[in-house]
Amino acid sequence: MSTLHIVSSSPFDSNAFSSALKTASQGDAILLIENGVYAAVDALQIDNLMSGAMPDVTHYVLSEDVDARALPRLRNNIAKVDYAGFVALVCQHHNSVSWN
Amino acid sequence: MSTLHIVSSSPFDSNAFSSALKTASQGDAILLIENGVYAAVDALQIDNLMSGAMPDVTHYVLSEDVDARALPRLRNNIAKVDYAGFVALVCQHHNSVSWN
Amino acid sequence: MKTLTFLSRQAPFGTSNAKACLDMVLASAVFEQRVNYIFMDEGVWQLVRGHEPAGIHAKNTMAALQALELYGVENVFALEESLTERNLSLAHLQIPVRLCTRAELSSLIKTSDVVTAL
Amino acid sequence: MKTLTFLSRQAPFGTSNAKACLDMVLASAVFEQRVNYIFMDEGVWQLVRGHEPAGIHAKNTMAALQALELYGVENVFALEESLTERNLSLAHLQIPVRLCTRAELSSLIKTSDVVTAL
Amino acid sequence: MIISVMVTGSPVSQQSAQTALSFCQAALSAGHQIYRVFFYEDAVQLGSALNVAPQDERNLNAAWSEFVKQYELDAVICVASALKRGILNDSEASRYQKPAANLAEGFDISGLGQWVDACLNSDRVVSFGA
Amino acid sequence: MIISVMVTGSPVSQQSAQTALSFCQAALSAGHQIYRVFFYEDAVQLGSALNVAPQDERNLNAAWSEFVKQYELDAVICVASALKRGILNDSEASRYQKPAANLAEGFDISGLGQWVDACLNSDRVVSFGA
Repeated sequence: MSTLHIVSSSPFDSNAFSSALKTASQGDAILLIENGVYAAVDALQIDNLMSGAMPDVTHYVLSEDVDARALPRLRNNIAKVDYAGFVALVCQHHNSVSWN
Repeated sequence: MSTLHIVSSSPFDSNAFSSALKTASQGDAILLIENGVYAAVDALQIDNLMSGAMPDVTHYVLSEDVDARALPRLRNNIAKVDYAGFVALVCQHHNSVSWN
Repeated sequence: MKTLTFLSRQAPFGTSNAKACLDMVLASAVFEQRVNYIFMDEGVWQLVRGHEPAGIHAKNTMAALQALELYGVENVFALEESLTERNLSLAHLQIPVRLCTRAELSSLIKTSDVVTAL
Repeated sequence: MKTLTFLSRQAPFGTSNAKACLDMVLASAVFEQRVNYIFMDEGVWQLVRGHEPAGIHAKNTMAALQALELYGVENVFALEESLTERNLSLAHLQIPVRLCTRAELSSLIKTSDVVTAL
Repeated sequence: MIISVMVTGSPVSQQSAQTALSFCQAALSAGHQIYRVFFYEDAVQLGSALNVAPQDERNLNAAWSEFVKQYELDAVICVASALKRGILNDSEASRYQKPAANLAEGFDISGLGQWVDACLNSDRVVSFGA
Repeated sequence: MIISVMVTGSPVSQQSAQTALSFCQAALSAGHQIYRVFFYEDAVQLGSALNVAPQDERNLNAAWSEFVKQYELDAVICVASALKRGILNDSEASRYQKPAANLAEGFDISGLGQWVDACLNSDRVVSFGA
């Protein structure tokens, strides 16, 4: 029993990522899409949010949204998936929460 | 020459208030409307934002929006205005910025 | 019977999300499903006692929230952390809710079939 | 001639604000007004080099940004503080902009007739 | 003073179009003149004549339409925003061979230049936004 | 698997309706079944047949309409959200004495119960939101 947390708003202008991060528990995954992909950048503000994160939560980012925005540098330990991977993640977890 | 900064998003879920606060300069005013009125509550997170604020900036809050939301307790030094007061503030300042 | 969980994360009046979430909760109750209705983040402002939205021409949804139990929606929670951050306590709230911790929230989500955040 | 200042505060693609702001800037330039175009907060992401939005079926507006000077929009700024917060520097940006401090932003606003934030 | 107003938020899912209406009413009450109201982005939906409000809720489209007719205000809907969102007057509907028009009474459809013109001819400009 | 999708964001001013379409296409490509797509809140504007996209931009309404027709998907527009936003089929238009209907082909207008039903009959439900 695990949950896929889908985050679609930027952590620089919304509490969606922060709230997802605090709610995700062991075995869950977080997928960053749309403006949510800005939570994948390597920046101090994101580090600060990440410091309170659960360890056993895997982070993914939607590659189409990363490419669109040409993110300069992703933080470590974040996996890229395409839409097919997005569908696979939805199927691998028994439910999902969309944090907008 | 002074500016009216109109903030309509909650400081708990948007950088609008924080950005307005950092941008407002001496003689400017900040008016909180819609969900922006949550920046008028007496809470630690708002105190932290306010600590970096310019001194000579007056803060107002739209009373219709405060009443709608029944804000429990407003922080000090914030004046209530109604829509007529909103119009007066627009006229008293030579321009306005809407932070959404 | 399935467990449908709703996370109401937005403040009332400024946007229509709060009302949209309430309508979904009521629709789910009509289908006699197990419903969890959780107020968190900005959503906890919906619970504050004394809304008077006539001046902004909005509808007061407090009566509907108070009638949740009549509709069979008994599991109504507020995330304690969200209340604390906003300097709110149970005494400020108009409807009876159970406080939940972040860990309890995670567990409510885990044991749900469908989770909708609005 | 009036001074019209635009604060572009939102990221590209996720919402239409960035494009809506650009369209207003171009319309103002057609009227031969003095225009300030300031990228700040999430808006600085619009300037990052190498957007490839085909995969999300969005339009690349970089060509329009690069043509600003041809339209007579010469005062294009990025708020330095917003770049720094996002770990961005001038080297990441595709179009030439002047960096401005918060105090310079305040002063640009003060000396404008109309300010539009989108 | 001469005031112009821009509205950008969705009239159904955001509060801004109601706030803008209350502001305009207060401005007229205080003796000011409204040069133009410009509806941009999602706010163009205010111009739909097809909307039906629930009986116990405010019909903001109707309230705006009545307000601009009563005071004979210049209420302009941005054509680019309107076309994308399916808000059409008769001439746009026929130009794009659409089966119907849906623009409410009191509103005109025109370009962004109308907003720039409002900026040039007003003492104050206020945006109510998304 | 049997998947249902809810879309709540405005198709013009937010990315979510495009993300949802790409997700649904990928789900079908992977051999999954889509039980229902439910359009709620601002997403009901996807059902407008009157929208006109700029020539150099994607017409997302048309893309969704073609997609649901091609795969004969059950695409439901929430009636309460639609009425408020002026999206009407013929029967709603005549019931509320409106001069025109504007619902695009491929979409049905129905109640929130259709979404609850989708939750009960799907293995997975994903929301694409405002």
